[in-house]
Amino acid sequence: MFENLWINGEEAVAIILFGIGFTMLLFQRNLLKKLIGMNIMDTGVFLFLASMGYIEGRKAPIVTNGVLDTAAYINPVPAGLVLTGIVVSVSVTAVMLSLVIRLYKRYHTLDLDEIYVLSKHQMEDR
Amino acid sequence: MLFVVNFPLFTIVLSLFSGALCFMLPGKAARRYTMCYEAFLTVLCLWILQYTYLNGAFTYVMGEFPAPWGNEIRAGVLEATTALIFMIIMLTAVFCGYRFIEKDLDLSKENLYYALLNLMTAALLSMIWTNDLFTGYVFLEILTLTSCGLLIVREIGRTTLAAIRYMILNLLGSGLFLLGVVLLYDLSGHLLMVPIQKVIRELAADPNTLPVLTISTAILTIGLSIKSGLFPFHFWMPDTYGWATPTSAAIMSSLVSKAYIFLLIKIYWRVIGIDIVERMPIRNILLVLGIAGMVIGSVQALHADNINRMAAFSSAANIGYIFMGIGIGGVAGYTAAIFHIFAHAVTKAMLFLTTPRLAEVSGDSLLFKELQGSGLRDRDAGVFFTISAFSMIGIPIFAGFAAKLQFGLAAVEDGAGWRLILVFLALAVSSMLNALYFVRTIIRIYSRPNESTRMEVRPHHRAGYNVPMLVLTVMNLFLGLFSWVTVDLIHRGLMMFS
Amino acid sequence: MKERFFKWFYGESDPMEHILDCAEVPDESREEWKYEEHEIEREISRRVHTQSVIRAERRGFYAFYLIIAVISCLMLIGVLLFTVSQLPRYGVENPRAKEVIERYVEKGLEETGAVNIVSGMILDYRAFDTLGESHVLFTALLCVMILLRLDEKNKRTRYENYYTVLADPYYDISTDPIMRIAATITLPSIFLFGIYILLNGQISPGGGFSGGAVMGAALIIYAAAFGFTVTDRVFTYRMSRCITFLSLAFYSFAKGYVFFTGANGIPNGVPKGTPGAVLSGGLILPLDIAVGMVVACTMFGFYSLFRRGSIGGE
Amino acid sequence: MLFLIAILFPIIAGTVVSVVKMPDGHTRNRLYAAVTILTDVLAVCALLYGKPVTLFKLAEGVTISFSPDPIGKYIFAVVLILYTAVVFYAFEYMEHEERQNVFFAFLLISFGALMAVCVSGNLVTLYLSFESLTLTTFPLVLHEMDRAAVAAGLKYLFYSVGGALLGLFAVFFVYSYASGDASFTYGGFLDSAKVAGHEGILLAAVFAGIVGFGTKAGMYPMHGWLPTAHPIAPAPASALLSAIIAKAGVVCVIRLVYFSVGAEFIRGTWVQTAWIILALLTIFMGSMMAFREKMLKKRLAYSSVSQISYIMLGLAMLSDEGLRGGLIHLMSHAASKGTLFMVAGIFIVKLGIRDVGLLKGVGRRMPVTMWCFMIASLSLVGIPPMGGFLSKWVISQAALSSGTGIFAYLAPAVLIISALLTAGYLFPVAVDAFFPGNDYEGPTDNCEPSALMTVPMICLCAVALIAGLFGMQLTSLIG
Repeated sequence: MFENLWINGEEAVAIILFGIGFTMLLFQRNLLKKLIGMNIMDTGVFLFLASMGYIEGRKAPIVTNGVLDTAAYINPVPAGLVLTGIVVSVSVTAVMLSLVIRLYKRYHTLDLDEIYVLSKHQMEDR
Repeated sequence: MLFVVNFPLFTIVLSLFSGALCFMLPGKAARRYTMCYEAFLTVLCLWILQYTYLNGAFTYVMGEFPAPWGNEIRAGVLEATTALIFMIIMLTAVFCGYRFIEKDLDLSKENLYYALLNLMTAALLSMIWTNDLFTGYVFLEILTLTSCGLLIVREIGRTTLAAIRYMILNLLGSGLFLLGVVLLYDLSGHLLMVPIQKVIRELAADPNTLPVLTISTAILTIGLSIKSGLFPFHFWMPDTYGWATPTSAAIMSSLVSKAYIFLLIKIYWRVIGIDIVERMPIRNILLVLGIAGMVIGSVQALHADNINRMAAFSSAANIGYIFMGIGIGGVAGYTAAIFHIFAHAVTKAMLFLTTPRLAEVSGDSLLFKELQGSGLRDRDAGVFFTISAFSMIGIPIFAGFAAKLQFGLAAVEDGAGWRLILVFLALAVSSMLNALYFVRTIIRIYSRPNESTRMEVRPHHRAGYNVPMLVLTVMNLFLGLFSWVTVDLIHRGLMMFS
Repeated sequence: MKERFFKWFYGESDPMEHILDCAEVPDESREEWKYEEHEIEREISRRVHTQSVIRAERRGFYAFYLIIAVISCLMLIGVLLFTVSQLPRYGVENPRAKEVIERYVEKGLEETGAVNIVSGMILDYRAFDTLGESHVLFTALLCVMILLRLDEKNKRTRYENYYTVLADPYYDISTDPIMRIAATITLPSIFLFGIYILLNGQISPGGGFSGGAVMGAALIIYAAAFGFTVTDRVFTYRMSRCITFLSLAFYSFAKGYVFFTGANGIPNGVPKGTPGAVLSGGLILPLDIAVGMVVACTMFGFYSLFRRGSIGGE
Repeated sequence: MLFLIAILFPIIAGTVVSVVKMPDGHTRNRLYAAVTILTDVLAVCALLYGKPVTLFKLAEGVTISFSPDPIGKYIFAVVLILYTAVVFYAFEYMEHEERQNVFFAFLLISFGALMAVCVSGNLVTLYLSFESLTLTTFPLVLHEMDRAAVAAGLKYLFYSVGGALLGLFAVFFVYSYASGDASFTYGGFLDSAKVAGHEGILLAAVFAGIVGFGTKAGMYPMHGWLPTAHPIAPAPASALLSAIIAKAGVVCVIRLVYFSVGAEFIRGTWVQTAWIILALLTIFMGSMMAFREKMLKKRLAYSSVSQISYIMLGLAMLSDEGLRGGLIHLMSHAASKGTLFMVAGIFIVKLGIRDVGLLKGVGRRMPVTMWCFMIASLSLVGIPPMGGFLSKWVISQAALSSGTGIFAYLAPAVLIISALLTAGYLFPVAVDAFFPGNDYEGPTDNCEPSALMTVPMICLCAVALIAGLFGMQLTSLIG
């Protein structure tokens, strides 16, 4: 059942990264750690994509001295997807960071549950 | 090829451009522009609907490269109907809610809100039109970010907190969705929907790859159901909808979460293939989770002490309804689910746009005990709230009832068995609970307050509020009374899907 | 139990009663909590109290939570590993993907005029995704501006002014000689490098996003070294707004035009240029430049919003 | 079409009158009276010349249609009499109450809804009008608007909606096995080809329907709302509730059993047995509770629980005889129980008396009222020539000839026992009222209410008498 796991080792590593990030994002109470977890998760997916596109003994998909043969280059599609994915991840990170800044400015802590309890005490928020 | 087929492209590109434009304009101008633009979009969507109804669905190549090389978008009756209803709701939400936006947001930032609104329109539309999984992912991220932006415009701690929890859950969802897309790409080597389905037909045939296929589908499903707030993941809803500014609350609860579900349905029908999905265990799990969501959401709504939180929990319950429809399966089940998407979108937008008015005449408090008699102080809002509440309860002639009828018919069509009993029990229980908490609220807002809590009635400019509300009411009644029209549209659309 | 049953049986009361009780609207009276200058200590003590409350009340919950966490994570990873082991083999070409790749690789050069196949792919074949991608960044910029730009409202909010979290919003290290000299030496080359990446997107690795990121980094270093007061003279809010707007508008309309003509089979008179030269790849170069502009502005905007809550001088 | 007008008129007119500005309450009340009379006129015309009408289709195969058949017309007539009487009675009763306007408006609206229930032509229409009846009578229970009233109202709503949804379950099933357009036909419209193989689940659905619609009729195990809601509601409302609105449940059961699935389908199955058992249980326990209860209105409410189940018992015999007995009892019980609640209301407004014990010597102070009470209780107990006697007689006949084994003999026995109990909890009241004994020195002043209150009661007593004398002829018209 798992016999191919070693052959697909690189993808397996990427998946484990993804799982680690997922868990951090889900279960860390500290906001910054959650954020890091999210980045790890995305990185896992990107690594997965990259290793998916890689083909033994081929070059990056940039036409060099006019060779126009599929057998010469690796699969360009995952590379494109990774590019898009990176941009998305950067934007999301920026937004999350600014949210964290706001919350820290207001509640002076990064512990999500603490913030939650504190936020219940405030008149303005009714 | 008629000129109409270019309209889907225009709706998307123009929305993106208007986003950038509102970034330049000053606040008021941005608002006026957005209103006119949304109205224009509505007309375009109506046109597309009319065309697709007569000539059937069409795919539109983005650029000169056809599938499987270039991007594609696709418009069928179902897409057009959804787009039309979404646009109308967006328009009414902006019309009814902009006073509250002015109140909640600093003048120098008002244009940013409308820029975000336009970007969200683009994202919604492209998620509806898209014929390409990865495009779906990109615009899904835009939708997530924009909804976060719409949520935080009200700069109080609760919304920031709600926003961060919302973002966290949504990022989990997006991550899983991306992973699912990547897995599907690895399996099939394609990103466009139709070619993927071709390959998946072969894959599903041999028993070795079927489990992998199931897992990929499950991952996509989990991702999208987290984002749309299916039962175990519904806890972000009350804070998110409860504290946002009315327009955002209305748009997010009635459009955003529905758009995710629409994408899920589209993936089931056009990527995986509905017959293959029905063979997977996913269907039953969705049914059970949906029913659990219906019941638990309603119970939590019963315990809420704040009208917006109650409405938010009832949205959680209604998401449960929709997933129950998907779980029932078959054409009838999906028809019921999509019909409920429309019915609930119309109703819940109305609900979230009336509650702030009631709060306004009750000292800006949403607590039930402050709302005593607010329906008497602000007659219009009271009446519209009552209408939407009736529709939520599922009282005949309103949309909610027609939706429940559809669920019942779908369940019966699905055939006698445990699913049927379960569905009917769930319908009965959740309808009773709905009736309890909404009727309770209606009694509360119409019973006279004791002298101490009597508030003065503030003047409103009525027409600007009542006309869009009337539009929503008419849509509600149309869905309720002439449901077969909509059902027929949905049916045609689903047939065009496969 | 027994008499409750008989009460129900006789119709005096019934098991549903408690639902009706909670159908009576619950009204919790929440205590108010106003910030006053002299109450900051109280706030701190309250926070300590809160932590103890959380620990006391939720200990069992957290134990449960952690167990569920670990189990679900392990299950997820396990399932995914199983999936991976079933996927096509690593390092071997996936026959199913061949059809698409062939077109990209063999026709890519003549159809897009880009030597860099990836650029050709994301900016010509799958340009719609990239259009969305650039707007994701723009959306993020809008969100961050809504959150962090200082305006009358959130200057007024009582809650955020007691401790200024940023030690000094206008903190300026321009007095630091090492920084300034290093910056003066490196900045031109960084800028140049950024521009190089930007312009060679279609013939070598790179392109709009990476080039823009490098230029944004250069701007950030500039601001860090010489202070915002200097950057505000050259790089104002209005300017960054105009750049962003113009680039995005150009992007949308160029792409919209190409989509429109392509879908309707009208030839779009965009010269492909000679492959390998800088002026090649049709629309790829201008689009790269536009994206680069947006990215540079956005990156710098993030930085200065985080630092001082405003983009450029206002 | 006429039926449609007769149904819509009170709804629209009631809404309009309640919304329009009025100089004072009296003109408004006069208008309400006028609306009621006009509605009667329209309804009578409808009864004479009404034709079936189909409104529109809800979904494919699901239409809204009204098709009056003899049974529908019969119940329709009873509804007319009851409502007219109660509306006029209510004017004086409500004088000192707040929010008369809302009360009368909803009274008229529920009038329309109830008429719709009687003449609806297929199950879905029936269900819809049933639901709307619940929702429009809900404010009547809620009238006082204090905590107890709200709790009772929500309880009523909870039970009724729940029951109606159980009913909806049955409706969907019957629809999925229906043949043709599924409009009511005596003997059922099931498509035997479709049913073949699914009898079990269909029987379960029918049972669910009986229990669900039985909720309105206060049948065990869903009887809980009756004793709570009736005492809370103002007297006219409770008179309507137990006299005629509870009968809506009976109508639904008749339509479901006799006109949709057909009596043959469930004759001799477990459903019939369970139904009979429930009905007998309800009859017995209801009278027991009434016997124990001291508060007059609550005692009457319990008595309604048991009396309405007489009808259920008659229906459960699944024979034409049983149906006929049930219909006669429907009429006589409606009349007599309406009278009794009106009398209780008079005690409350005139004397402020709610408890049975305090009624000593009232007979001298308000003879007419007490005589009405007497006659009505005679009818309830079942003394010839009142309606109650005839109906019980017919029901017992049906039971004996129904061939349901032990129940054929158990049913009459239970009927007799419950009749004795009924006598036990109604006659002492009257006796005390008329013959307080020689050592009675309470007030003896005459505080008879005005004709506006007494005349309706007298009319209803007359109706009860008519039910007794001409019940057979009336029901034989139905055929």
